[in-house]
Amino acid sequence: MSHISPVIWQFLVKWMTNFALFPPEASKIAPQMDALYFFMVLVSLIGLTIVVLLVISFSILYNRKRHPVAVQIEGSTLLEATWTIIPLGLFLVMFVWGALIYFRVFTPPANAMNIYVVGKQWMWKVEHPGGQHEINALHVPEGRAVQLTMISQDVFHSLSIPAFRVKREAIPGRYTTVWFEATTPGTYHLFCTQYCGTNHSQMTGDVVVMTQEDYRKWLASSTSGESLAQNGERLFASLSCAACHNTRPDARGPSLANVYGAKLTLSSGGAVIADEAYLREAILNPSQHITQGYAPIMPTYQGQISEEGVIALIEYIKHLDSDYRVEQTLTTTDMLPEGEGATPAGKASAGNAPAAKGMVKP
Amino acid sequence: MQDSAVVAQGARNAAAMADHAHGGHPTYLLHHFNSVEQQADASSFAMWLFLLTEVMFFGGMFVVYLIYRNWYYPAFVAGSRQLNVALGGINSALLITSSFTMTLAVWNARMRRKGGMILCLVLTFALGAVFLGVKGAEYKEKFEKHHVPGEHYSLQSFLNPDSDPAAAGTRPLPLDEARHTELFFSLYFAMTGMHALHMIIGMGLMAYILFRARGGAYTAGHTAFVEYFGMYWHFVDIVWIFLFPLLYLINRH
Amino acid sequence: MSEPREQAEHIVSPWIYAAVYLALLAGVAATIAASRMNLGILNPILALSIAFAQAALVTVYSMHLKWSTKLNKLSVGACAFIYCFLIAMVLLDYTSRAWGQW
Amino acid sequence: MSTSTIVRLPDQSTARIPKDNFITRENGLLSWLLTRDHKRIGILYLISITFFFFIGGALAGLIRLELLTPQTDLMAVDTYNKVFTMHGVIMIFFFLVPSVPATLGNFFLPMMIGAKDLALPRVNLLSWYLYMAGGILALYAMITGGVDTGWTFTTPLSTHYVNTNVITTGLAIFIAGFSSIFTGLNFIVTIHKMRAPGMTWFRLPLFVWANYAASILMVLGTPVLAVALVLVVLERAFGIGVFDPARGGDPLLFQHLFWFYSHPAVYIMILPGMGVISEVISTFSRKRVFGYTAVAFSSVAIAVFGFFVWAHHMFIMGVSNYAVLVFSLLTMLVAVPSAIKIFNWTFTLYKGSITFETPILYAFGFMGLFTIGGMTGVFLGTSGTDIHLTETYFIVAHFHFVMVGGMLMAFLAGIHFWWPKMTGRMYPEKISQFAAVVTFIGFNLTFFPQFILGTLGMPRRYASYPPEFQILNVFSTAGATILGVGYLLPILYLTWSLRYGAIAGDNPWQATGLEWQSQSPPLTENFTVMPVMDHEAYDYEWLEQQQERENQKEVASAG
Repeated sequence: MSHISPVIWQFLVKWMTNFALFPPEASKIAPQMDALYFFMVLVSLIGLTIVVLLVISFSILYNRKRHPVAVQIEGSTLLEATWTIIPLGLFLVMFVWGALIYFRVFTPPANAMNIYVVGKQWMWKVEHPGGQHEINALHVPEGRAVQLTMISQDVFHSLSIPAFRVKREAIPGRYTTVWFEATTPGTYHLFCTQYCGTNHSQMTGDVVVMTQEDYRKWLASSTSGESLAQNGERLFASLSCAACHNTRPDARGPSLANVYGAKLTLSSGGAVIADEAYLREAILNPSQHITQGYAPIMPTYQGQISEEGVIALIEYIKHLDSDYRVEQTLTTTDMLPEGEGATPAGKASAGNAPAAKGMVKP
Repeated sequence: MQDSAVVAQGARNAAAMADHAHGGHPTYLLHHFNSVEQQADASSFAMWLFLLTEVMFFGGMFVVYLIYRNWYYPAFVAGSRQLNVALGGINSALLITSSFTMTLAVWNARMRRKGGMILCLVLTFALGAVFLGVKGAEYKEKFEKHHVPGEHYSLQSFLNPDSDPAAAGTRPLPLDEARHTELFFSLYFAMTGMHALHMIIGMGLMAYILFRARGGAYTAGHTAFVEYFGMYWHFVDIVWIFLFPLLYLINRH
Repeated sequence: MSEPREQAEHIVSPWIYAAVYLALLAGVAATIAASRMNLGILNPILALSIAFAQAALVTVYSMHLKWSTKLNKLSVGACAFIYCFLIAMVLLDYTSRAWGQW
Repeated sequence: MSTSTIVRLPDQSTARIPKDNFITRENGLLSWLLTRDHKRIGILYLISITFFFFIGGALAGLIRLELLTPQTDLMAVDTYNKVFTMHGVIMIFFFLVPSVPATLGNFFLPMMIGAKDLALPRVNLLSWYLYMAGGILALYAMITGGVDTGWTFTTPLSTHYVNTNVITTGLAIFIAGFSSIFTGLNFIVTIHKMRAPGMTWFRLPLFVWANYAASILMVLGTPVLAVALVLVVLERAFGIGVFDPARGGDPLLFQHLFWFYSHPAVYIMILPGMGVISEVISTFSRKRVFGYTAVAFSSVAIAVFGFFVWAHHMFIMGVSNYAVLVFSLLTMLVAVPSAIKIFNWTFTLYKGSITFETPILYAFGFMGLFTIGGMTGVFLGTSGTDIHLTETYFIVAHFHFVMVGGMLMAFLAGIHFWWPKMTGRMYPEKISQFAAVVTFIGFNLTFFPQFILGTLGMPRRYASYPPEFQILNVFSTAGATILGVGYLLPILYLTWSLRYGAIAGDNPWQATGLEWQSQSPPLTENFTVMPVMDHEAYDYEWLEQQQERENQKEVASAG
């Protein structure tokens, strides 16, 4: 070994650093998924061993030298039934087990904190409710359920965090969600795993898991000064949404106070829960989502608001928990000429704006 | 090396093969078939299978149609209203009639009536041509009204129905719904376009059949090719039978 | 040379074709008439039923499926089955996407 | 009797290749280009498929070279994307789908059922021309700028976000699809209508059953791919917006249609390979396939269930969770027939009389690798683990285990098995056994590390990757080099054997199939006398009796 070339040695050292055969388990779901994974590895190994051992031992026992005349056997219903039913049973176990995990990964708990992710060629844009923006990075606290609400503004992307064992496509035109609860502080890979064009392989980033305290510090230090909801409020004002969506008795649109999470009856007769997906649709394709009792007069905002804008609006609507807030926006809109309203509007509502810790909807 | 048992038991067939070699079978029997029945069964089965692939081909588009029609029903209604039921109905009648004349062409071929067969085929061809002409006129109208999906697609007829006689009196669509009419027309052009392409291919084949039929090619007992072409033509008819109500007649009351 | 058996069986009276033809034309008329009535959800169902009936007539009589081999009939059935499955499975996705909140 | 080989060759000093055979019957290029003989078309396919295989293989080599280092240093990212796209397109549509059916199937399926040709010889020739037209168009697309959508043509990427030759490639696949449809259609009709007297369904060789099942998939699946591609092409060419989310279209709908074909396509690729394995294992263990009926029906079961599992490619793409449940369950069901096959093959060896010529070495390779490939498929069909493993190198490794480890091994097994019948000459045994072992080692070294890479989370279709994945990628590239040697060797020695190989005689393997009861290479009309099937498939006792009778006749005539 002493004669090993320094160049090769250098490579070996480089390769062996961080070399792993199995990814770290850094989320609550990871050990659960790995249990199933190793169960399946075990079953596969047993199956493979059986096949290989049988092939080898038959090859030895029944090769032509030792066993010159083959014994013709038609088959054996019992044996065949065995190797039909046992694999089927095992596969069904895997199916049920897998389905349980699948539903767990894609059913966020009610108290999860929400972070928005917008995928575009070729970067991940992360929007925290507190107004923190990140590109190709995602900071999350440990020990808190985090829900990612994702959308793509161009092609299919797929957000993958191998250490958390979660992955979900960000698709154009529709929100998808995934959630996780990080358990170990550290920095992990973030990949786009759905081929999305030229720089697909550069659409990577880091997921930084921090202790709750560090996370709070990080939030405070990287805020842009304006929360997502405040941003949305400004948009709400500049798009004159409040001209219809207000609390006046003659309002042409329904009041949006407390609308998030409420069950709405639509003019088409159907009922719907006003979640993020519904709110997005109602902004971009309003006439198909008219609340009962209102005329279909809302114009579409498709092409006028970016995906981030829609997210800000939704975040704003989510925080409208009283008519007072709507009024507040209304007043600011009335008070200020359009365009100039940015900073003062922000200030005006700063007092009402939810603090970072109030992000979770009770 | 042919083993003896096979030789012994194949004697019957060997005789059949010798028979074949001596021209004991009709000339249209291809060398690798043993009998006319086998050839007829095999080729008709093949034709059916081919038509089933066509079913799956158009079937794919019908799946797309089904989904979007349910998603964007108002847009599909408005889009459908832009289509001319009269022209569509006439086209249905034309195609059904051509299908009828096609069956008669096959019947004439089987009865070995060359004149009748050619007449029926010419009629079929003419009806097909008129169908395509009507279709062309409809396409032209869509083109002029900028209802062809793409950059120049115009929403005027849906946003201001009164500006367009075809839509006059209907409720104007909000912008977001009006935009989805483009999907309707995308499907309209994709489906009718693929249908028209099949008709054009069919008419090319028909021209070939007519060319050969003058020499009596199909009226001497071997009608298979005309029959299979007839099946293809009927299939094209069936596609239209579905396209007509699905595209032209959405919510017409 | 005797007339081959298969083909002899196939010759169908033109009157059957004529009857099918008239039935098909009536079908077109019925489809248009049905579309003029307001039947709600029944409108597309009725239109499709007429279309299926027409298609069945064409397949069975004009395309001679009725006089065709069992194998051909079976193949048509198999294709219809697979196609129905395609529709059913795609619809399964689309109709159940909104169930619950994901 | 107790020799280690079953090969029984005629006396080389006197043996001659029969003067009249399908190769010598007619001469000249035109006699090949206008041939309707299924055997000649099979040879045409074999040559063209080998050509496309090596193009696809060269592209694979480029991919592996690029991935040797974590940075993008061999080629630009753009080029890399084009290379892996063309690798996928060429390997799937121009090699794997037609590989066994169009070459070995074309050549041997009619002979196995005792027919003189496929039912539609002209359509068969047409399908070769369509294949070539599609292939040349795909090459043209590759040379004039390539295409970088990935072989899956995911919308809206393929419709609105790339500027490469999507239309040309789409049309190339469309045309090649027709070739596939016609081959499948021809096989189905032939198997139904052209069987020799006595050749009942349960006397068919399992190769025929497997091809029958694959043909059903080709005939009913391919048109749906065709329509999906047509809609993509129309969307690009004329701006119709069926799958455009900006206009309200649903890009997932494209994937439904695409995978409705492209998942069954996996079975189109693997089923004929399984057929080859059945033939090979039976022949070299001198035993009827264990549980013939189960193996036959498992092929059909795979074909039928194969249609109903396509959405397992879309588990994380926002399909309904309930649909995921159903598709995951059906995926589990489709895994069972494959397991049945593996175990039935294994037990075919039981109390057999096994010899170890090249074809069965490849077949053993197939069994091992397909077991791994199939089991990892269950990992991906299980909705929970699919979340972590999909879209990573795990899936790349999985389908290469099935496609390359399974299908290509089966293809090579079949080529070696039937080579004496096709050419009348034996391939050199020792070097081909060596090549089989090299292929097996090279394959495992190439693709096994990719399972680990995938588990670690390395995404597929990445031109660059985090440095800690390098060591496994280096293994993989090294393995690919060995694998490349393993594939080049057969080309060399098989070409060599065309001239210098030992004269094979009619039935060097003492196999029972009808194709072996004719001369090698066969006559244009396959059989001098129409065969009558008076025994079950894989009836080795019948074969022995035949041979004894032959010997007695020879002795009698000599005396």
